[in-house]
Amino acid sequence: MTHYVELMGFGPTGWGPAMLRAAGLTLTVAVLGFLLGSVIGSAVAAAKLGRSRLLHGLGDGYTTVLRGVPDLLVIYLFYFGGSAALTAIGRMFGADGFVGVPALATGAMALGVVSGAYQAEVYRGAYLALARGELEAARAVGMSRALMFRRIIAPQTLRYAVPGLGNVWQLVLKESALISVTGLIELLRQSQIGSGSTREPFPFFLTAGALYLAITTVSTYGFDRLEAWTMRGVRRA
Amino acid sequence: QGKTWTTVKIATEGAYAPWNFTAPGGKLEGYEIDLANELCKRMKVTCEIVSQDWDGIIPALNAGKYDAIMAGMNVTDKRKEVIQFSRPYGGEPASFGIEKSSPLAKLPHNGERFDLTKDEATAQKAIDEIKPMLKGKTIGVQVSTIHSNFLDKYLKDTITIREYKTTEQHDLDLLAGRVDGIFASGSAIRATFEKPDFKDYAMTGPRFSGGVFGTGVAVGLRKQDNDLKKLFDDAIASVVADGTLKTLSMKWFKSDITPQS
Amino acid sequence: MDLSFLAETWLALLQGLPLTIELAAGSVACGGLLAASLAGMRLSGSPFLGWPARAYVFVFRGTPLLVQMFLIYYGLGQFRPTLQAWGVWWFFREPSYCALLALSLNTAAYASEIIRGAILSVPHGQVEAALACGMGRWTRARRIVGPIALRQALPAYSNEIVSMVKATSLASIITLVEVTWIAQKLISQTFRSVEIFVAAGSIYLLLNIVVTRAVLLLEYWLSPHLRGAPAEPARLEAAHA
Amino acid sequence: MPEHASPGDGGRPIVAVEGLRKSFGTLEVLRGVSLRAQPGEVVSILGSSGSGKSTLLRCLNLLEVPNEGRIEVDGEPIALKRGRHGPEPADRSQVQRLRQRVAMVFQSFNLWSHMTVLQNVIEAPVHVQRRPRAECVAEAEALLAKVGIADKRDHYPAHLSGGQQQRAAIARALAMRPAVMLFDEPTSALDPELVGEVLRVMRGLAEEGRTMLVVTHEMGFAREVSSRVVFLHGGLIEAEGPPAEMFGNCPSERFRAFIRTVR
Amino acid sequence: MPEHASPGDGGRPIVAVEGLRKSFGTLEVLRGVSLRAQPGEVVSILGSSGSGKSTLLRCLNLLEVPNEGRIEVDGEPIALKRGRHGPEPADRSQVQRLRQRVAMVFQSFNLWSHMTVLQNVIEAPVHVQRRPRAECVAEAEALLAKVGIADKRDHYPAHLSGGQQQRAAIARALAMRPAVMLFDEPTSALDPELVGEVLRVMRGLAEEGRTMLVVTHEMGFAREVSSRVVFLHGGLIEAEGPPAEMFGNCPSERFRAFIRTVR
Ligand SMILES: Nc1ncnc2c1ncn2[C@@H]1O[C@H](COP(=O)(O)OP(=O)(O)OP(=O)(O)O)[C@@H](O)[C@H]1O
Ligand SMILES: Nc1ncnc2c1ncn2[C@@H]1O[C@H](COP(=O)(O)OP(=O)(O)OP(=O)(O)O)[C@@H](O)[C@H]1O
Ligand SMILES: [Mg+2]
Ligand SMILES: [Mg+2]
Repeated sequence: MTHYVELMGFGPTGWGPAMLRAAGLTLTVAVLGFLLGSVIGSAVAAAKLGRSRLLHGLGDGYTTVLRGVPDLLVIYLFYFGGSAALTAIGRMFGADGFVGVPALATGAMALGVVSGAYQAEVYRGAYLALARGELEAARAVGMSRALMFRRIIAPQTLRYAVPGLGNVWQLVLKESALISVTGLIELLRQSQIGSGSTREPFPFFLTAGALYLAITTVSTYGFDRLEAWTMRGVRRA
Repeated sequence: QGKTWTTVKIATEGAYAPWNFTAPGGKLEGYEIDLANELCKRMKVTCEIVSQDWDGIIPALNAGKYDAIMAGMNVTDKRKEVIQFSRPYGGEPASFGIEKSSPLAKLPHNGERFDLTKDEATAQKAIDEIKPMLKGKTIGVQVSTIHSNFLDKYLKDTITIREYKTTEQHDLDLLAGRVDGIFASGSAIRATFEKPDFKDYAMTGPRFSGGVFGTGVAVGLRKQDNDLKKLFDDAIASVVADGTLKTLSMKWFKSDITPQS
Repeated sequence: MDLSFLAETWLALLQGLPLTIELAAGSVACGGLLAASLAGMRLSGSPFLGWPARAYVFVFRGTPLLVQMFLIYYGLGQFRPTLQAWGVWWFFREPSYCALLALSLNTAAYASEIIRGAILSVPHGQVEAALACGMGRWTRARRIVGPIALRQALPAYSNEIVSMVKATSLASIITLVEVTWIAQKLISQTFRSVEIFVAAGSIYLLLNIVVTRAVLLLEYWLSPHLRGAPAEPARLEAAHA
Repeated sequence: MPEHASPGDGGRPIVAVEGLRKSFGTLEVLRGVSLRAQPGEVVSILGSSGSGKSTLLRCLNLLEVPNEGRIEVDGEPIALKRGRHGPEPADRSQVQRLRQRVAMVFQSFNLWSHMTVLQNVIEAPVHVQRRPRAECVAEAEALLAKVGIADKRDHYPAHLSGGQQQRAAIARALAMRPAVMLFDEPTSALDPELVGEVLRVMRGLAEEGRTMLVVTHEMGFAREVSSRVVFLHGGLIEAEGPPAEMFGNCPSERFRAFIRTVR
Repeated sequence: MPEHASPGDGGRPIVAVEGLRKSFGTLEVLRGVSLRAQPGEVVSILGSSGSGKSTLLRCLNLLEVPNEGRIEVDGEPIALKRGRHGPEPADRSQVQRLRQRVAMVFQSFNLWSHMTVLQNVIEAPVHVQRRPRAECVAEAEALLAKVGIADKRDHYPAHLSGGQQQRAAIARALAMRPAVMLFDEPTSALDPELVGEVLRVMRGLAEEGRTMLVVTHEMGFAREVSSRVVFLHGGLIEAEGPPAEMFGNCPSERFRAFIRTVR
């Protein structure tokens, strides 16, 4: 036990600061990725629900492919693909050598694109649960699409989407571990470094687990509050 | 091409004590870090050492993210197809790690070294002698390493090979009793068995080097950077010659792991 | 890109497919059952059932599957004498059982949230109508709440199945030879990570296309009441007339 | 007026309610309602909007659990116990048994959206009462024909007009062959012709000896079909009696005002 | 009878419908309905359940797009175009503009479940018509008081009784100050007292010059409040005329049968 405290402490030989920093990075990337994903997700869900066959096909392809391939592949594509493109552009302007994409941006983008696909399905499912009559009422008072989306569809869709969104958030939080290939030292990579450097895997994985749980505690509380708020006025069995 | 090297970016894994690892503050340390700094001094270049996940360490070298790899990487024929290596700066015979109370603890030729390049016949004889005891046992080894290549080549029909992603993992399964022994480099086994949990375990049996184990650990370089290879080769030759390398080895491994030949 | 190499890789990777499918199907099935009970516990209104379910979801959704798998396999492995005393070591000895356990426990946490959300979206009046005709809990779940909730849960559930298919790749850390394990081994032998990744990715993609199409089909089949057209017989009669 | 001897005290009442109280938060909706119905009786429950008529019906089959009071169906008192959030049924299977004999038509119909009309109607007979399916289908078709929506049997509720939904809901309740029927404004969405039709069906049921409690705004129904009229006001039964008496010279000023508007 | 000169041909009609057809799948619900209403007119639409009354109202504000026919509001014809799934509005913003002047009370109320009663009522005035919030709230409160649910302003729809929901829906429609109001059985869930109350409100609106199309089963309303009665049958307008004429000696045998049941 004392050994653990020393190992994970904040003294000169303690890994505490490094682990906390890594947790902060994980959180940052995950939040950015999730937010980007909600923008993409609602757009894709709208496309899949709309009447345009073209948009429907595109949306369907998007969700199928991006949910279908391993996320690491998407991140590789963004990272190596992105830097290959940037390097090529750099060459055109006379620069020499490797031009890296900012790792944080790559990670957030990759997570956003992937979680967008997941969120799209969550939103689509929730939208289908809305009471049709209430949408008609909105149409009947002359609401434009945008207004109807903002005032009626979004709040009610959110109501049924919250549990699914909670899942996607947890998924993003943990997929953020994959961005270590871009060189970012997030929580899981930090634990791997730590356990390889000290040859003591358990303290590191336990600490990483605890830090993930700490983030989850806060976000679960947030999602619970959001759910309570969106469920206002709903009678339950 | 006449590129003159003034700075060299070197990648390491930073998670393979004591070769290379990370201190709690994030500083890279270890045998290879000290060595890299020493080599760069002798090559008269400025050095930058970065850490990189082991997966993708070679593609990123070829993509130009850095110029050299010093990450406890053994020279193998497969790797030579995509990159080239400097002359080796380390390497230690491989051996078994076994529970002291296990019947395998009495493997013959304990502690003897066999070089598969120099004297394959003797080595083969030693292998044949340990086979009866190993028959039907499960041995853990890190996947895609020279050690797994060795088991594949010489003991495939005798033992069940279980391949792990990292050495810590087979260490843990050794403790859990899911494997009867592990096969790894002496330095890795020693580093693990220093831990109190492993007080009932010991490095046992014959030790092997050469042959499938290749020539040892070396600097990985892009194929076209011949000038850089020459710089590294000369620098390594000089640290070997004046004993610096041995000093570093004793500091980090408490034994001599410098190339034997 | 070298096509013959790609084809060769593909065939090599296919050897891992049965295990990948077994793990995914097994964990989705076991996890689904567990998830339904967890969702039921949370919605039961009883704190003695609700809080354990909450805690379960919290822990299993809140920590990475990698860590869970690691702890179940390597972590519990450190308690071998105890497990042997309890007579469960035969289970924890096997990496494939451990992987199935970890995957099932994990997916159950996620799926229970999806199911809970879906049950909450069932219009209250329809539940009352079921109550009013004397349906018991089980009949209600099977005949009314289940079908309506299932229909509503499907899109989000397809997320879960798809990510389970991909999550089986983590079983490679506990020595299981599935598609990703083979891919990683091939990469470290050939260093042709792009081709191998593409090949492995395409296998997962194909598998997931099958999964998502199947779910879509089920969704379509379950939602005649959401489609516009009224029943067919009228048209048939018209055709005969 | 209320709370004492209701007419027909002779036999054993099939439904008996004593001192029923129910509040939502601080709003006291029912403040001590007592009511009994003999087999074969048709009781009309009148009252202004928000007076608690639906709440009363919903308490009778325990969709709302009363805060206080005693409910007896066919001589069997429903056991309530003190739960965490107030009173709750002590024996869930008793309640389920009870509900199979007390059918309800909801004010908002509450048809099951994922089932066709026919499936809605046979659902409870087949899956709750476990009667043979073929028999149930035949009976359901007869019922649907009776309420005039035989042609809609394979439609989903979302594709029905308001009146058609209401009729499907009535058929669904009838299909259970209940001893007691609770109707919450069963003709609100029907045109006059259909109202007549449905009332005829209900009269037939009453003659078969079924008991009916009907919340209604149709004074015609209250006057002509029901054997007793109950007027809910301020959470209490303000007046009750046979329709002739009630519509003749009811002593309650409030009730006279209530019906004055309808000629 | 139908399809030619409707009464009040004098001025420009505020609503004019010509040859409206609508089918669902193979079911032809409207088979060529023509109808006009002058400003200030109150048109009662009668018809048996399933005769297409709701469908007709829903076509008027394009909630259902007719398969054929021409709809004009205040002299402005609504442009329809041929879409992939049949006709669709050519100009969505025109339809939105139109709908702000044509309010609707739904048969099933369709209150927004995530908003309180007050929020339901001010939603369209504030966010669609962009009137100042304070003004809208004051007006909404007055309207809620008028329909008698001022005390429920902060309740969510799920916690209201049927009649209270219906009144909230009426207040929501009135709050838009529309030129034309479409009521789909606006008093179905109300007790006789409230029916009288709501009819009085509606009469007031008519006197202010608003046009109303009311689907109703209340013959009293049709007779006393409306200026014209339209009888839908078999997808066509079977009979129409001022109430006195219609309820006096309507030539349509079908209509006489329809109203016979009501006394
Ligand atoms: N979305 C739909 N899909 C298919 N059929 C429909 C749909 N909506 C209505 N119908 C059918 O169209 C017919 C007319 O419906 P409508 O709702 O207009 O009747 P209504 O005159 O309003 O009847 P009620 O008085 O019962 O409300 C009905 O037979 C109904 O089943
Ligand atoms: N779930 C609820 N939560 C809070 N208040 C409720 C709830 N249900 C009903 N109420 C209130 O209780 C009162 C009685 O409601 P109830 O539905 O019994 O009226 P009702 O007599 O059926 O009226 P109507 O004729 O309008 O249907 C109303 O004022 C209503 O607002
Ligand atoms: Mg009611
Ligand atoms: Mg209608």
